[in-house]
Amino acid sequence: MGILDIKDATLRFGGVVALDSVSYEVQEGEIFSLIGPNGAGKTSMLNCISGLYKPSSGSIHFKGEDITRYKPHKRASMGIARAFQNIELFPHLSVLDNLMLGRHVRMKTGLLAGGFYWGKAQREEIEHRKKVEQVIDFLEIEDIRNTPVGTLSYGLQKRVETGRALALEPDILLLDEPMAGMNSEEKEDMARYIIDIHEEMNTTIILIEHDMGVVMDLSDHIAVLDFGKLIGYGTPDEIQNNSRVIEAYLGEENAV
Amino acid sequence: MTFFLQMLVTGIVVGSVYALVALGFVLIYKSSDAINFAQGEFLLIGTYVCLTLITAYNIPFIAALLMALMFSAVLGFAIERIVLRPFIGEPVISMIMATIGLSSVLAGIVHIIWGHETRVFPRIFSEQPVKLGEIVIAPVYLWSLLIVVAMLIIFTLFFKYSKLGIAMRATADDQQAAMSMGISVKMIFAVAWAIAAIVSAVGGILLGNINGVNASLSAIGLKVLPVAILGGLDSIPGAIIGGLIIGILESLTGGYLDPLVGGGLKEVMPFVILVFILMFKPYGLFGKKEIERV
Amino acid sequence: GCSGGSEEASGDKKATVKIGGIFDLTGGTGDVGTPYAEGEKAFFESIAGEEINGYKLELIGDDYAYKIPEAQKLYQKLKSKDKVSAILGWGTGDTEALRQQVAADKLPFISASYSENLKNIDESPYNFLAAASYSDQARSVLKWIKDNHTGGTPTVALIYNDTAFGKSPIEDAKNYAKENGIEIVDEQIVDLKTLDATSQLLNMEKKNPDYTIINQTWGATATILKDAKKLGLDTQFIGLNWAAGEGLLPIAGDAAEGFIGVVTHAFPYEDLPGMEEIKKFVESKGEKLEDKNQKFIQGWVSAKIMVEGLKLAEDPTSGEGIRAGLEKISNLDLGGLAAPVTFSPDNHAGTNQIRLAEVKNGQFEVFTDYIGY
Amino acid sequence: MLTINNVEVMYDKVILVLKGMSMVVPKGKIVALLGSNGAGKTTTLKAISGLLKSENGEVTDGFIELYGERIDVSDAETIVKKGIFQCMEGRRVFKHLSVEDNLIAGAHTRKDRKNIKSDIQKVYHYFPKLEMLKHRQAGYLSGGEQQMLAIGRGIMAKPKVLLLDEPSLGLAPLLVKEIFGIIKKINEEEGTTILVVEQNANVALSIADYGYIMENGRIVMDGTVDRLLSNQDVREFYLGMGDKGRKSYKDIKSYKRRKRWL
Amino acid sequence: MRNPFVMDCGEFHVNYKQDMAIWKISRVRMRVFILLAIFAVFPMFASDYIVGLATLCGIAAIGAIGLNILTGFTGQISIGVGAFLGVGGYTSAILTAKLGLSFWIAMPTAGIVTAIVGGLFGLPSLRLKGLYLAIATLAAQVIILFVISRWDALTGGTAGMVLSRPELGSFVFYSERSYYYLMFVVLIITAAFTLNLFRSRVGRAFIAVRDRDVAAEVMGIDLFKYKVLAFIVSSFFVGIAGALLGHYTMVVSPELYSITVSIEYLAIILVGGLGSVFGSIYGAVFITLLPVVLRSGVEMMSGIFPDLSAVLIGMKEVVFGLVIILFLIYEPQGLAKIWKNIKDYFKLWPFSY
Ligand SMILES: Nc1ncnc2c1ncn2[C@@H]1O[C@H](COP(=O)(O)OP(=O)(O)OP(=O)(O)O)[C@@H](O)[C@H]1O
Ligand SMILES: Nc1ncnc2c1ncn2[C@@H]1O[C@H](COP(=O)(O)OP(=O)(O)OP(=O)(O)O)[C@@H](O)[C@H]1O
Ligand SMILES: [Mg+2]
Ligand SMILES: [Mg+2]
Repeated sequence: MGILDIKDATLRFGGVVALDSVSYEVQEGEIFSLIGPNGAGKTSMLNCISGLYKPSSGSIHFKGEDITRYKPHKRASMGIARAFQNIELFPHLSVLDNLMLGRHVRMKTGLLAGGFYWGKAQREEIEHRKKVEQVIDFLEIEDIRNTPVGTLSYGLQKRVETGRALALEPDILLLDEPMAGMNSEEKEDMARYIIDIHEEMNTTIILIEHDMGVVMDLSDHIAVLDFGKLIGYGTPDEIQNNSRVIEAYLGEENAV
Repeated sequence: MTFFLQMLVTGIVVGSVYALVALGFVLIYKSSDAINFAQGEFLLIGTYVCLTLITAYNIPFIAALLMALMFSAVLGFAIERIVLRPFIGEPVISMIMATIGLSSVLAGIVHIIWGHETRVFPRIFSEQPVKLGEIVIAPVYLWSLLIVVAMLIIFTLFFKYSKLGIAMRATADDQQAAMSMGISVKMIFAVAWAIAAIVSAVGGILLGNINGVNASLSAIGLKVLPVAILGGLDSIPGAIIGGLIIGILESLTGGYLDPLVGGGLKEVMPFVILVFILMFKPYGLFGKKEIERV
Repeated sequence: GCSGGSEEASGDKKATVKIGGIFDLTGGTGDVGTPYAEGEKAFFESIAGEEINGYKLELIGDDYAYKIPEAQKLYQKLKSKDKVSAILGWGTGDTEALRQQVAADKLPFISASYSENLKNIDESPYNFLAAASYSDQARSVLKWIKDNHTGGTPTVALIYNDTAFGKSPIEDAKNYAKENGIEIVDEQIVDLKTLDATSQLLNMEKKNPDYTIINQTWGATATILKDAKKLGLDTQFIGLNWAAGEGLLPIAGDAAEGFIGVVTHAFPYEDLPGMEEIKKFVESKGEKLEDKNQKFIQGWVSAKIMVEGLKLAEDPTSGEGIRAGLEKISNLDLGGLAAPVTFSPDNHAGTNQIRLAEVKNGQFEVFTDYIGY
Repeated sequence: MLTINNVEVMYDKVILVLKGMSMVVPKGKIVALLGSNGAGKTTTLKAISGLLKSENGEVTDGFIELYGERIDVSDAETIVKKGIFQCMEGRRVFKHLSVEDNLIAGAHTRKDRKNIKSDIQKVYHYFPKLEMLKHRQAGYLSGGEQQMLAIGRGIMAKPKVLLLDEPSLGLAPLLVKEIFGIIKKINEEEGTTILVVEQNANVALSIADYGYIMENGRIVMDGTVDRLLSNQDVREFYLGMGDKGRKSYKDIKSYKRRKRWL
Repeated sequence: MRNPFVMDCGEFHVNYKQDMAIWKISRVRMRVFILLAIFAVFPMFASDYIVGLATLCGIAAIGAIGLNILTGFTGQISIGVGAFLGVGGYTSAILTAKLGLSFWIAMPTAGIVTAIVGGLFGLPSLRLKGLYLAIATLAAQVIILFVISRWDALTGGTAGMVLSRPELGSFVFYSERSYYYLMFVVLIITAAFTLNLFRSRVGRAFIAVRDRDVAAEVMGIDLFKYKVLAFIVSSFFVGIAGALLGHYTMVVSPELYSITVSIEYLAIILVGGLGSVFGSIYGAVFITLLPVVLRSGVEMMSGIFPDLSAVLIGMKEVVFGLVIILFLIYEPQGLAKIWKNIKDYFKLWPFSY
């Protein structure tokens, strides 16, 4: 059994069927990609995993536990982290504070301890600050550490957002188009980070991306959605040769 | 039964006055996502102008009414130009606060010009109550019901189909994006405030006929806020149905519950029910949901 | 030269006693607060040239917009900065809020609130009531009802608002009624800013009271009278002093006909000996007495009573002195402007006397002499 | 026709972002503007369309001209009326309006109101998906669907100059090609001048006539598409091609050649 | 030795503790201490009147910090502060006057009771947001006042209750000066607590909830818990302010806690700066003193133009409103931002660009 197990997930909004009885498993430690045309239900899938949407039917198991009805914050504390397609940072906070927030579930200081800021609370802050600085180094965003993220350019915000998810030290990392709005050099950087995270921390990664080069190169497995239905699942090679996938999504020439 | 019907009808007609005032809130919210705390003062100024035209210049009511409405429109425009323009693109909360400041400025001006004694409209609506079977209604309330229904139709059509109406909704949604469509946010604000001022003046003039005019009339502004919220801050039908509901609730509470607890619940009950309803409909009865898509 | 000048100046200051004023000009009760404050100011202006008990008097007052925190700040200022020796106040809420401080700071305080609470000398040793308390007004009205009612036990309903002011006389009125064989059949609460009192009136109608006593201000009173007329209610409305007054008439229109009001102070159009000095002063300012109203007279009289206390004081510069002076006032004749006033060390309620007036042809006509209970 | 001359832009009166930016967009052509994250591309577009002011930014030096007329002093709505329309970064659809009302709002400044109906049909023809969604509130659309709508609004405006900020963002590969096809078509059929900011340099250069590359607030390279395509740096950093064609992302070294313009 | 002619050209922090301190530079720390010292000794030299005003400012500042925690930092607008002040004031009044407890027990208890009541009225934040939530707090205002004025047996109804000044041993905080110091200590604790709170985990979570609640939830922040917690913490301080105010004015009555008070507190934090502890203090001083200053202005003017006094009183309102509007136009982020700009200017001066 995989670390994440989706069974018959169906999601409806009024008449719209965003997910139509989708089932698949994600294995621990793999890079798993979700692809499909616009409006296929990829983001909705991530929303179901991170708890923002509740599937109308079907179930989601994480590390063997049924999390279908859990609230998002509960899932985060179990080790599911997420970066969003449309940037969802805290615009008035600095990069540093955004990342510190990523560590929320790993910290303990409560209201009173925080307010009086006595020994333990202070030590905890410092200890986690160190962790966050590592992420900052890793993503090479040292120079914008204290800038409010709201004023950063699109691409930099995307990077900070990935960093925030990383700071949580998750078991499974959900990335929704992390490379949108980047040029190929920046994409290479991002790809390198993703590989590093994956290798160094053995984090399971679910990736949504429209750049087929990235997807095919990085993924261990790929699932393809179209109109909410799973129309393909397999290794990159298998997907590239799947005629349904080619027709619905890749187009002839992207199929190498 | 007659008692119940009388309570119901009283609620409906009083509610229609609330609805009219609440409409002012909705119009401004619809174009700028802000709440106008100066609504009560708008109402007051429009009313005073109309009154002054009638009493000091002996202008017939209808003419005075039209002139007062025109004045209100100009006032709305002027306020946009002088006070609100710098708030375009600023957080909504600053604009809300500015309207609190504005209410103080307008109240001061009213005080300087009209002083503080209660003034009375010359009889415009007949005093003779209208009788529906055993139920009696004061004519001024019937008028307000009529006006409210007319406004409901006009504004619903306006926002749904007219170019300006769509542009107003777009502006409330995202000011910067609206600008990038070539929508003049300034113009939208000016028009919205002018219309809101006009609607308030109509409400004020009706109210002035009920209880006379003095500075404390402006308190109706805050009193009616729950009405706007209940209906959904950006919904025209919401304001009207909200007004009627709160009117009826007040009246029925006054009729049936107050005698049990020794009075006073009439003013509180609408709030209790309001919160209760909001728990099920967090954006009021017809308000637009905040869209959270990630 | 120089030093002499400054000594003179400080000497001058010593010769002035300052009285503080807490007015509502722009707040919720500004419509009646403004003429009341004008009356007080006018009285002080009329004696500006005179020396009272060896001192010049000065009224220093300001608007507090009927906001209690503002009243508190204003009081602090009057006390600490202007160093006033006594205060003319206004509303029930603020007067009660200040009474402890007033007591601690030993500043005599006459306000336009006639709340029964203030009569308690132990709790409010420095508050003085210049007219009948709301409770006394209600008692006097009830007594009048008892004396004039024909046929059976009179039944009475009470209408008031849910504020300190509105509820002030209610308990006392009920007790008095019980003791005197009057039946209180109903009570209704009507908000000060109400637009409609139909529900309360219909409920009241079920009890069919002979009389209805209203403790409200003009706006709410007018609403009640108009709705009652609309519904065809058959009860005699009697309003306490803030419900009665000229301001009610234009708002209530025809509905006011037959309404009876408690009058604590005279109307300017009454021909009374006490009216002369007011007329003289007003005309000296190029204004007309007809343009003034009853609240103006009320303010004037309150100020006059305060000054009377100063006259009788041994030490008119200190609050304690003025209090002692006020307590010497005995049967002060106000020339018919108000009931004669008497204070003593164990009684700070100047009178319990009122008159009643009925609205006839759009004017209040006084139809009783000063009556009490 | 659209000239940007030595423009400096400052945010909040302290943050200098454009440092002497110059470029020319000739009439009826497609110009591509490339550059890395934070280079100032979006800022450049906002400076042209007058949207800077609502973000506390201002043009502090230099000027921007349309047909020889200065526009850097006008406000946003006047600039739109003059015929410059920007499709903003991050879609910025009106969330609470229906798809169709969004399109109508896009046509706000147009005088020929009677053609609006047929233009809406044209947009639906380009993006059949939108027609299926036309009564839906735009806020609920998926990222890519919103992107189509944003571009659709640009079409509705019928501007003389269309500024596109990353039109391919979040679109599926098939659609990216389609969109650029549509851009080309608008350019050819309506004669619309187009300035497109794009990260996907491959497709952008495939339809553009001329390209600019900016770094750190100024232009560091420009030229015809052929010239840019043959430049080794451009090939490596923007087109993702090593000496021997495309390399795999898996093989990227931790230490690699970094670009250093200037 | 350091060369006295070389200025620091930047701030260098060699460890995280330094970098995370509230006032990072020793010079700034010095300045804060000097300011504190000034405020500690100034009552010795000022008149009772001024000290009294300062006390009112300080109490308003405590309440405003409380409100700012809820509205400025957590983004939940409240129009119910007035009533929560009332809950604090009444709790303390009942505990001291009816149960004979000491002020030193009553004041914190007032905070706790208000926190509980605040938490209860914060429950709708589970579903409500923005202005809709604001109306729920307005409902709190109306309902609480209704209960207070109806529960005669406990609260004395509309007549209100009388309180006494606190005592410590045989010392009574009767003088303006002594009460000022009492307020001062509470204010410092409140401010320090809040400053600390917002540089640690819980405070950051509050801000995250304000900025983007969906993202906050996905980062593991329990929205409901933190929203209600914000109501609780905020109401605690408001309750403390209410108790302090009650014992200062020595009276509580429903009329003291009307909706105008709620709006005034909103004005304080908006003028002062949303999400700023110092802003709350500046704002409280500003909004408390503005009417006082305007009043003396009017007094002066009416000495010169006695006939204009009616106009001048109207002018007072006009100016009050205008000042607020101009403030917002000139600096929508409030006094705190203005102060920061001044500091930035001097930090960079003479190289301001
Ligand atoms: N909250 C919602 N309410 C209504 N419809 C929704 C909602 N969320 C998603 N949808 C619809 O569900 C479908 C799938 O959307 P989703 O965002 O999952 O697509 P996607 O695969 O991520 O597309 P893209 O690549 O464009 O981001 C879309 O048609 C969208 O309009
Ligand atoms: N409103 C703002 N306030 C302050 N600084 C800003 C603002 N907007 C942008 N900046 C800064 O200006 C610089 C350029 O931003 P811009 O958005 O123009 O970059 P871009 O080239 O579009 O990048 P991307 O490809 O990531 O979208 C960035 O460093 C950014 O931090
Ligand atoms: Mg998506
Ligand atoms: Mg950009």
